[in-house]
Amino acid sequence: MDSNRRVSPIFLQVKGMKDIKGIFVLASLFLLFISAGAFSAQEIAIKAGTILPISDAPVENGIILIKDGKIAALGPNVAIGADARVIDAGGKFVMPGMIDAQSRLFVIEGELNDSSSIAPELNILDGLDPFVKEAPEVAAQGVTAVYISPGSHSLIGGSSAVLKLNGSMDIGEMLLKGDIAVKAAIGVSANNESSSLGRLSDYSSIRESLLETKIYVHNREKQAREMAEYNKKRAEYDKKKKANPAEKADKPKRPARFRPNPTREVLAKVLSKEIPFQIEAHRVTDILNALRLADEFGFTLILDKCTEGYLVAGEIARRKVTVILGPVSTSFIDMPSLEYRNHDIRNAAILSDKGVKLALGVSGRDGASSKFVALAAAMAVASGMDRDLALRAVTLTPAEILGVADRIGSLQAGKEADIVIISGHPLDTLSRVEMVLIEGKTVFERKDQQ
Amino acid sequence: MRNYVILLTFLLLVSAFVAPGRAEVTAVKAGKILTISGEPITDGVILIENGKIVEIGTGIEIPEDAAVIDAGKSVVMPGLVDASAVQPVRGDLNEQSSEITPTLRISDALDPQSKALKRVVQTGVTTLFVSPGRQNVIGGLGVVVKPAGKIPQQMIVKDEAALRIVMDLDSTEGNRIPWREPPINFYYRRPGTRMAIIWMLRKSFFDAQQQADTEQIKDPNLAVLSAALKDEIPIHVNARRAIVIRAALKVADEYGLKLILQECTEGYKVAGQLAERKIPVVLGPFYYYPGNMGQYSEGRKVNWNNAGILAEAGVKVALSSGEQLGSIDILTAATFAVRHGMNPDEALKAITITPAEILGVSDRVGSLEKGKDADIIVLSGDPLNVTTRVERVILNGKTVYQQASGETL
Amino acid sequence: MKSRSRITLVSILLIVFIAGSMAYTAPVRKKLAVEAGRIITIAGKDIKNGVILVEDGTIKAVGTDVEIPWDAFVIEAKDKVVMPGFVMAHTSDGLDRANENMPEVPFISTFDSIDPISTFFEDSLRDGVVAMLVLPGNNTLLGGTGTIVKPYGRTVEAMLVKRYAGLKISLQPSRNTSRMGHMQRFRRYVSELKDYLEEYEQRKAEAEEEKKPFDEEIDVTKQSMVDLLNKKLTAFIYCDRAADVPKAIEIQKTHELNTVLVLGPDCYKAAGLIAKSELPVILDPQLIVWETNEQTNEEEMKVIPMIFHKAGVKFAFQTDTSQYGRRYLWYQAATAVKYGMKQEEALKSITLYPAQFVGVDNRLGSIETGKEATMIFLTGDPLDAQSWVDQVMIAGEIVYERAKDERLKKLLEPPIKLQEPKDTD
Amino acid sequence: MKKRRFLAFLVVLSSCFSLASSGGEQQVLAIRAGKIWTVTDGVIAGGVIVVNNGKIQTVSQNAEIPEGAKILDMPQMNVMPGMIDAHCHIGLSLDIFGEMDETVAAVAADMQILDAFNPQAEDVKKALGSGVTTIMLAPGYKNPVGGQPAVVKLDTSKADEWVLKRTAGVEFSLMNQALMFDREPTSRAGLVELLREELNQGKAYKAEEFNPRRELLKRVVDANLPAYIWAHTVDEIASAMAIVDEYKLNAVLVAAGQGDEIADMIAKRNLPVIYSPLLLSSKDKDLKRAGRIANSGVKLAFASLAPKTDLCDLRTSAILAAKYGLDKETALKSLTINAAEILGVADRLGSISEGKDADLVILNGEPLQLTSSVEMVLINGNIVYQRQGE
Repeated sequence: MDSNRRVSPIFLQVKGMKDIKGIFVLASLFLLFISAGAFSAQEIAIKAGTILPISDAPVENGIILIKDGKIAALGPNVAIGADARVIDAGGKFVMPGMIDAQSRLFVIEGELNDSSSIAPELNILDGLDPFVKEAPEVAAQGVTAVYISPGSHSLIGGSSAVLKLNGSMDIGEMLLKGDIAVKAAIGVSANNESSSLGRLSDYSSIRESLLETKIYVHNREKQAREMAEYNKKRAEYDKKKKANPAEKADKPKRPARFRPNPTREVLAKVLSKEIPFQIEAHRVTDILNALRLADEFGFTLILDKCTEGYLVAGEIARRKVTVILGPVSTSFIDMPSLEYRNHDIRNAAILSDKGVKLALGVSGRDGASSKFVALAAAMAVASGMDRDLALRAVTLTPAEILGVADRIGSLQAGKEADIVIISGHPLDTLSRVEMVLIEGKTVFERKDQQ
Repeated sequence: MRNYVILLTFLLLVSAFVAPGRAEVTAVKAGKILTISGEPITDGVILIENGKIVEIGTGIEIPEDAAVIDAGKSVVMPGLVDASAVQPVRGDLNEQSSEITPTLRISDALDPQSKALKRVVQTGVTTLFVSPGRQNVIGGLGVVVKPAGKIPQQMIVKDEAALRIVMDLDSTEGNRIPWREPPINFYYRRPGTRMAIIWMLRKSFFDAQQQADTEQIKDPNLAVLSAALKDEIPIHVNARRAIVIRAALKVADEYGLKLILQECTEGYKVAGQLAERKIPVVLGPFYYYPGNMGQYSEGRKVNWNNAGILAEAGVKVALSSGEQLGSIDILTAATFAVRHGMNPDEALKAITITPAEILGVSDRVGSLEKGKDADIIVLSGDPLNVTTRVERVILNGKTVYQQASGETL
Repeated sequence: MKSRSRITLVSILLIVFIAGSMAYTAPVRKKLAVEAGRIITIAGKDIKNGVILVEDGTIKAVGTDVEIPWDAFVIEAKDKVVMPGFVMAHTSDGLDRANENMPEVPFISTFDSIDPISTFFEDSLRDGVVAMLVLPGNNTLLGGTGTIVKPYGRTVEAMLVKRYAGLKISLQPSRNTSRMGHMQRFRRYVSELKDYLEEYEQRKAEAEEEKKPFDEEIDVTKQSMVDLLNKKLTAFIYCDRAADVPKAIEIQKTHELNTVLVLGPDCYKAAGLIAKSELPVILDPQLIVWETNEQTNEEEMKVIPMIFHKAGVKFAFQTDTSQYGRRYLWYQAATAVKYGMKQEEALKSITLYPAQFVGVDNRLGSIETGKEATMIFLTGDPLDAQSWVDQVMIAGEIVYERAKDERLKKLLEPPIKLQEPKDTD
Repeated sequence: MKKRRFLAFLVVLSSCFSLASSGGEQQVLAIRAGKIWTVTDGVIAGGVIVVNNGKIQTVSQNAEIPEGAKILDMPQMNVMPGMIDAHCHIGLSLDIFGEMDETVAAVAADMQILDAFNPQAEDVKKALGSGVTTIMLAPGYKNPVGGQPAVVKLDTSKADEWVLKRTAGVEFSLMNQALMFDREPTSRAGLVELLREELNQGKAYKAEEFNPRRELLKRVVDANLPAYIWAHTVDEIASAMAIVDEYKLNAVLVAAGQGDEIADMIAKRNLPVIYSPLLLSSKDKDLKRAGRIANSGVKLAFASLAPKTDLCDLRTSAILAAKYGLDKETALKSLTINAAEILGVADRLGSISEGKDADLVILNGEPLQLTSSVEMVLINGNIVYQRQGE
């Protein structure tokens, strides 16, 4: 497993290298080799006791066939190629890799936000450190993807991304999808002091910048029209000139050049529903404000944290707004904290009972706590959430909310082979993760210490 | 490879801790052995039993059950002694609530897990003198430790090894004179000038003397001080500038104290006096222009050959890291002392036996002799060469660090 | 303060003195012949008992079988080691202040701030450095352009080797901003610059079209960045931690800049990436970092030059004054050798490589026919702590002699024996 | 599963009515449950617990149910002894920046935490729902000598008898958090020195001179009052052990995060450890520590330090510890009997066995299954919490 961790980065470095010391290549290739199954080219077949595809009903004694990193087939009787590498997980559970929808992995301490309060043009990918050590530990708990969004100290913090924990040390290699959503926060106070006035100003300044964006878009289109106009005229003019240079024709005036504004460009995408707007809101007032904004501007809203959501579950459900809920328990954050004053462990249960589509995140103190995803789901179940929904809330639902469900989140033919093999049911905290594959590559394999 | 190395070192470290009682014999063979106390030995052998040196010399037959460490052509010398080492302590190094805290034992605060210790041992240091910080006039009692052990009790070589006194202006750091405001916290009642520093010093020793004349002492602080007056506890005085050194000598005369001077940036100016009074010095880190060096800005008049000049004049000189943990180890410090004119043998003594003598632990460490602790370092070559590296560190007969090939990657 | 002024005073006197003494001891001669015990050419093999023939400050011939013209002035160095002087590829010393407060000031130049009588230059000369690229510090996004000087001369003009060399970019976010914002700031600046150029070209085109004279110059505040984009300047990109390296490489790729990476101590983690990018590197003065091993909880020594050496990266060393070893380039090289680097390679990374990185390798960095006669005379092996720089020759002119170094005497010899005041009380 | 819970709910409801009608006092109650986790002698499948007058009369596979006994029949359910939180700060009605330490003076030995406790506080009611029936109410770690912790039951309805121990010991802290920049002590060495001074004074205390604080410390030095010592890192624990050795204290280590590094020495001095919540740390290395400590023979109990972590997560700590190497039985004990023994209330609490208080927790799954939720809590045989079905 160690070799595994170290290998993939070396491998990635070697790939592109022109002039490289032969030994270096050999060594790393050798390491690669011993970390078996690192070649996605080979066909892999997993024989499982129970397959939890999440998308459909569980399959007993099924087989999952993996071809070049994708799931080729899944079911009780699948033909296995002769040369296929067979992983026997008889009696074990097999499920899709889990997703932490509120991760702080790779985040550089104190750099989740910039000093400016409205900064949608920022990109979380610029603020990450791929060289942190925690990632393998998290992957070893069956978490194969993390969703990282900017912090809550700016009103509009920037755009977020989903990374895969494939052991690489190159953000580019890890990136599953960038620009997932634009992160905003209402009524979250940096230093635990909060006033209704503060909330009001938060709300109104976000609203203001959205309005300005509308104006900006309008101007941009106007200018585009003028430019088209000008080009047409100019073409005619040139034609005339060519026809007979002598003729007197007044040259059309070039309209003022339009300076694109990155800040507005991003928000424009939000208004045109290209990118969802992820608003972190804890208290009822803030949640309602967020909903009101969504009503007014019609962007796709993702409610983040949603601590007091259970008090307005109906409102949220009625609008079909998706929720990334967390932390499930206040133990994950430093209490006592003002936003979490009315935190209730039954939040997830109540919301999901009301039919709200929600994903569970850990939102722990540090990067490593992303490993507690399954734990969070179990806690939700203990407080009354439906088992299947809870499991879905850490796999398929986040994938759907974040718009990556076509690639990850469930075990279906055609999806990427991010697969976890567990000794028992994933919601049983005492069951151990045996093996984790990402796109068919083994990123973790348990060696028994006992 | 690396994992393997890690594993190796780990095992070695484990082995360093388990079962110190059993009498297994270890033999160290080396091309050259610098005993420091005597002449260098070529192709010699050191026999170790129960963490002590039982035999050293040439032509010693090695018992067949002995574990043999063959250093090949490498150079072997005693583990280095840092007489003013970085403190393996978390948090404040001084008890700020008072400027006179003689009873403060830094040994109470030692952190066996300290990264500093684990690093410093890899630079060949096997004995450290750890003392309270610089921010009290009388800081408290220092301790001599070895960088091995799971709890402080296992590390300590000699507790209450010296009383720390700071006459440099560091002991006024962070102090404020209450000005148009009520003195709300205790940073208001500490000295702000060197006058005050020296006055406090005088006063506390005076009180101690008074007490000592009378019956047995109640106040534990005064107890420590009067012990110092009776030379039961040596006194380390921080003094950089010549004027401060002279002031220290004055106070010493008044109370008949035996001093050990620390840092002594301008010691070369008073070399004669120091030699005359047989006052040993522990030189601090060496800077080009302390003028730019923040808290070391005292004693701007540096002389790169400070150590050499003092040694020349007959002063007992020890070279130390000055309570710092840099990439510069004291072996390199000695190398540069030689570059600037110190005699090579003196320089080697100044990081081994001399500090051991100053700290009063020369019966156990500081040189390779029969009966002394088996603190041995194996070097890739001449110790006074900057391209020489520490290959292996043996502490109490156990290898605690080994520089394996390819470890650097 | 007081001391500094005193130091400066001394150094003025000193420089005047040296210069004065030069004036009659070693006038710039047309023909010189250096008879050296050992010549470390860097370019090729070392030469025992060789001769270096110098004419008009350039090397005419190097070798054992060079016959000395009758009219050449012979410098006896049979007991010395002669090698090309050291080159500092990156330093911010010798300036009054290294950083401007504004984040984007590519238009300022260290040329206006270099202080010829700063002791830094005097020390550098004493330590065998013959040229250094002085760049702004690491705390400014677009810090300004650099200047290559030799540490000898009474005015900046006299010291000058190359005036407009290198532009400093720092990826270390300034206080209370984040890396996200920092990168965004950079991108925005460049995109605005490109807009500006586009419009500029447009105006130019229109002017030509209408046969009007077009005399608009490019905005001076943008000039240096423009030069950077058309490869007239080299970008010295500072990476504070490993996470910045990928971004530096991204910048280099997207804008196709001539780039030298200036690394912080943490960047060794990205050695692989850097090797892949094949960019030249200037290492942090701190060559050894400690890392706690997660499994064993032990401290592991990471020797940065070895890591890069093994990854196949070409690098140069730099110095700082925080610790007394580190401030010598030769000591930095020695540290690398200490942990297993070949001496030849180590010496290259304080002579030839830095010269290449800053673009003066046509003149400096090795002892070859045709190069400038800039060399140092050592009393022993360059990586031996006990050997000193005895003489420094810059362009055929002896500019430093240890025997005449008053400051060094002051620093090494005991004070004049005056009667130590005896306490009288 | 939903159905099962609903059924249980009905049963519970009916039974409560009956209980309520007869006031619950002087009442024999019989609980027939699927699994009874007695902790001290194994698991009884399909057994019966007979509770008489708040005490457990019999517990066995087939005890005959006395006449007129009210019967709680829940074949699906698991019964375990009420859990004991060995260190928490609930009921102190902390505001956002609330402190549980009186940090003006370094030594606050004579302060009794119980004086600050509000039995009607919201979080006390909440706590019951998590299956915790007894807590040690403790001051924090910001004072070298912190005050007197208390052991209380959470059934605070009746004014008397819920306080088991008003002065359960004295809290000491050797953590760096006990250092302050403008209050003595500011340094670790000073901290240890200060404790020595205090204990010496205690030692020297004579009965005739009246001084409650020093009298208290005397009791500590005489080892008839336990000392609860906060120590997290190795050096802190080391100084704690030094003090314990020096004064032969009857001590308990609180937090002891890095205790595993020197677990053997802790075991040698048989110091029990009240371990801090596992959810406070997220690195595998740290999560393994609790298991290592227990496996080297140290008696372990868990604390929630609520409101630092949610009281519900007392069980989570045990389960996580089990996941990372603590064996299941010990994990369960650490929630119940071990804690009771450490707090010195094992004669009444900590297991389901004859004669002990009928403090019972009824779950819809196994105790070490995080997904199983608390359906009902009894204290002294009275139902003090039951879960609402939906």
